[in-house]
Amino acid sequence: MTLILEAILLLGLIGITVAIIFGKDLMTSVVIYCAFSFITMFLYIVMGAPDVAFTEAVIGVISTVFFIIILRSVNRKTK
Amino acid sequence: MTIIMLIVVITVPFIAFDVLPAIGDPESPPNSHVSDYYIEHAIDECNSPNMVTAVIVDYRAFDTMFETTVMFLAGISVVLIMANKPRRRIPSPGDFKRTRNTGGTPIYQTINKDVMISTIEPLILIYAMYVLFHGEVSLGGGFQAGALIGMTYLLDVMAVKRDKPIMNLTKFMSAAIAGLGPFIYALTGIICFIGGGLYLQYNKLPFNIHEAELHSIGITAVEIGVTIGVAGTIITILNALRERISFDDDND
Amino acid sequence: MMTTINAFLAAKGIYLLTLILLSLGAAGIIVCNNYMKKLICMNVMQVAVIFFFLCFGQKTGGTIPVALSEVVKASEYINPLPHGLMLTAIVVSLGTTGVGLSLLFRITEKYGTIEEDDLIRRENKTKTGEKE
Amino acid sequence: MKENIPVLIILLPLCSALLCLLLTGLHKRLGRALVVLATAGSLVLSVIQLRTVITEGTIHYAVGGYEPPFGIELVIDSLNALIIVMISIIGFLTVLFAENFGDDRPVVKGSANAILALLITGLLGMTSTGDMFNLYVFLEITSLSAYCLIAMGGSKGVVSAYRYMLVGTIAATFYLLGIGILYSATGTLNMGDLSAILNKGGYDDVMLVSMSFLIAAFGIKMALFPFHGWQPSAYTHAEPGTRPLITGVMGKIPALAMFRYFYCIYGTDYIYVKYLLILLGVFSVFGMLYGSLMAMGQSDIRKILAYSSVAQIGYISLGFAIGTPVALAGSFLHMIGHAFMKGGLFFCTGAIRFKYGTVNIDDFGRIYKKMPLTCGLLVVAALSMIGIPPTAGFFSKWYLALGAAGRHEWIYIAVLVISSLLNAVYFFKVIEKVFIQQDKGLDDKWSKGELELPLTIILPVVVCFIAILGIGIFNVKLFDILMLTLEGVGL
Repeated sequence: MTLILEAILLLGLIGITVAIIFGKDLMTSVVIYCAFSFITMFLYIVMGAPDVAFTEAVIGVISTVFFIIILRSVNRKTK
Repeated sequence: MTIIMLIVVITVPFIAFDVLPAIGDPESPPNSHVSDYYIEHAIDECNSPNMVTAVIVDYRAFDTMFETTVMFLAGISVVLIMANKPRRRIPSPGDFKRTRNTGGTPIYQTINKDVMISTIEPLILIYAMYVLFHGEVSLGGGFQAGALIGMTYLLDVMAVKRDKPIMNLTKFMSAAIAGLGPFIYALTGIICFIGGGLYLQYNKLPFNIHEAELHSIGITAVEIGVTIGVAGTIITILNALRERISFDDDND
Repeated sequence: MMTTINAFLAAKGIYLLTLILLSLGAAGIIVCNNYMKKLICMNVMQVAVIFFFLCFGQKTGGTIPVALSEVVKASEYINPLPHGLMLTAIVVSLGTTGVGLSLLFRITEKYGTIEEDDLIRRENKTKTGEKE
Repeated sequence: MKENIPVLIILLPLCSALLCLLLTGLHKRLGRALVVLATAGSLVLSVIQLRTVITEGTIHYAVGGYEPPFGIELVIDSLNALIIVMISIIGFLTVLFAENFGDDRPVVKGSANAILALLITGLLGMTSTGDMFNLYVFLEITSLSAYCLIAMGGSKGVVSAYRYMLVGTIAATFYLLGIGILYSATGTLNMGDLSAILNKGGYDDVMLVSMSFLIAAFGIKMALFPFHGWQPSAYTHAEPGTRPLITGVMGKIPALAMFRYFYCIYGTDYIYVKYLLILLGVFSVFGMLYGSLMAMGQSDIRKILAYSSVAQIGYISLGFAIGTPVALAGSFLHMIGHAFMKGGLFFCTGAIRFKYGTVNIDDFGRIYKKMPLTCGLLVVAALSMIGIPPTAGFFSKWYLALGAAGRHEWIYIAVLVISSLLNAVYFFKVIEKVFIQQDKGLDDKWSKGELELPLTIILPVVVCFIAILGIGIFNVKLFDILMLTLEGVGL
């Protein structure tokens, strides 16, 4: 059962990556990146690695905040 | 397009080579060769039911020491890269507005921002202490506790409007403290020399206590070092980034 | 029907998805024109490798690697070694992201843009006036 | 206490880096003094370690007291010990040299010294570790400190550091994939245990797939020919004070790691070894020719040296491609010699830049009058890059050619000769510009005292001068030390 759940979550991750690559606005890319790290944490819990999931959750939040701090000084619209 | 071509190039040999073991079976090499020793001996050798912490801090402690050094290194390099004196050739709109020291926190008062977050922060810190000291019994450990402390500082600086941040660390002081963390870790290793053992051999620590207790002393000291290192680094990176980014509220 | 899907996923499926995620991350680094998107795709690639490493520790029916009193057999617990290694890899990816973002800020401050083509054009322009 | 030497060599620069910021807060020069002391201490210890390794053979140091397959182990054989001595010498000289460059605000000075000490720690750790994942952690330490040191070299350095970071992270990811596949097939992370299992046979597919990932990862890290895109701009714009260490040594240690995987773990009796050797040979041949050709067209001395580094890495990987013990000894002799040559040349360029502030070779006219020592080193290093007998460069190329003749690889010998001639072209151009071109009347910015340069620049220049000639003269002794480990290895 867990394997199918993992496969679904992985498909979600692949979808998010495609959205990031072809997205136009940087702010949505960063927000989607936060969702990406949340789903990765959920994936680690399904796989039975709670330590890694705990670390991924906290570090995902911190790196997203760093991205947003930098995003304030960068032009949001991309070509 | 390049992406489709890249995926095809990588997946074709992948199907050809049958190299990787099936995911779930317990008899596959990684699950049988070395890990059984870790699982069986984690409790009586390292006195820590949480086998992952035992692997990180006792069997492969040398890895984690350099892991904390990588965190310290990231903190210093952000300080260094941000430490240039900018000759602004391309004036950014931020220059003309006076940058307030609020770090972009919204001026308006709201119940959840000011009241709630100020009450939640001590709880998060207590939880971080719990995660730190119960590293080997339940889940958690140095990294998670340090990241939690860093996140509390981040939450406070970004959300609550205060004239001075709670910990009031300049960029230099927090980088120095971030350096102290891994040094505590290295020091526990060096103390093992005095006890006559090899580097980071906890049962040779010079205190005359029962050997299992020595392991937990070693693990706790090392976890404290890791926590201080990780928390100091996150605070350093945050200070360095916030200092140079010109925040202004009415930015679209 | 379920068991055949399970068998396929266990042998090749999960690895195939991880590989696609990895190649997407690598392709994103090459294809994306914006430097910040390259950084996000770099993180995606690192997460894909961490997941790839964690796949080896799986045991069907194993509990999480915290020792319970009544469970004794080694095949009951999930393999703790990949988890220990991957904690290190996650913290390394945070360090690299922090350094990358500060570099990104310096680039925006000096050249005003983080688009690849504008940057190369402005870089060549400053090359003529190079002092250093 | 004596048996803890392998760890102490890594620990001293590490602890000095960690405390450097704290002490710089107390007093401006204290942090730097600690780093200088620590690197000097690790230099002395590494010489002691070399002596013990030669007398007693390989040292196995199990960190934490756990036996190898379960804990991490440091393996020091005569090859490792020699390279650790080389890293310590150049590291110590660079720490002295970096004093005169960079601004002197306490935050910047303290962190710059800390990062330099951490780069030395990373390099020392990478050579001495015997564990696969531990090598990844040291690889990360070396790369992160290299990104920062390159980014400190001005705004153009920031862009090249960013590009190097992206490529470097791809290399680290490929390395993780490589050891992931090896771990999935054998279940162990220790190199000795791994080679024991792999040599039992039946792992040919696994070895081919993981070896291709590892060649890509180390190829990027050591700037082998097809993966060297990031290297010229990164070496050119690196921070002038630490450039000798980055260009001289940082490109070589992944080559040693590749050797360890290629020959110590895999051995040479699985079916795909021929194809991998041919692949490596093709990379190094093209690298040697491309590097020398590109270096001829440059006018900025740093770019000349950066492109010549691509060629010299080609020599080292050529030794691996040939495979006989003599060729391997030649490539490691070249690795050590080249570290002093390239480090020496960048000490010269740093000294010239410190005194005259220029890097363009067109206005190097007649500077030998005011800077005799630096130009002396420039000439000796250039001759040794070309391969003129008394210097180190000639003997390493000689052993490489000897090994190639042993395996009847005439193409390699031809390429060796052509590439040396191409080297001669652009190095004689540099020497000609320094000695024959008429004076450009440069105003020297530093003229205190009767010495041409401050002591902290003179010492590295003189030590490199002596080292290049010393390696050239005592190469038979070094060859025997190398042959202690390389005897059984290789085809």
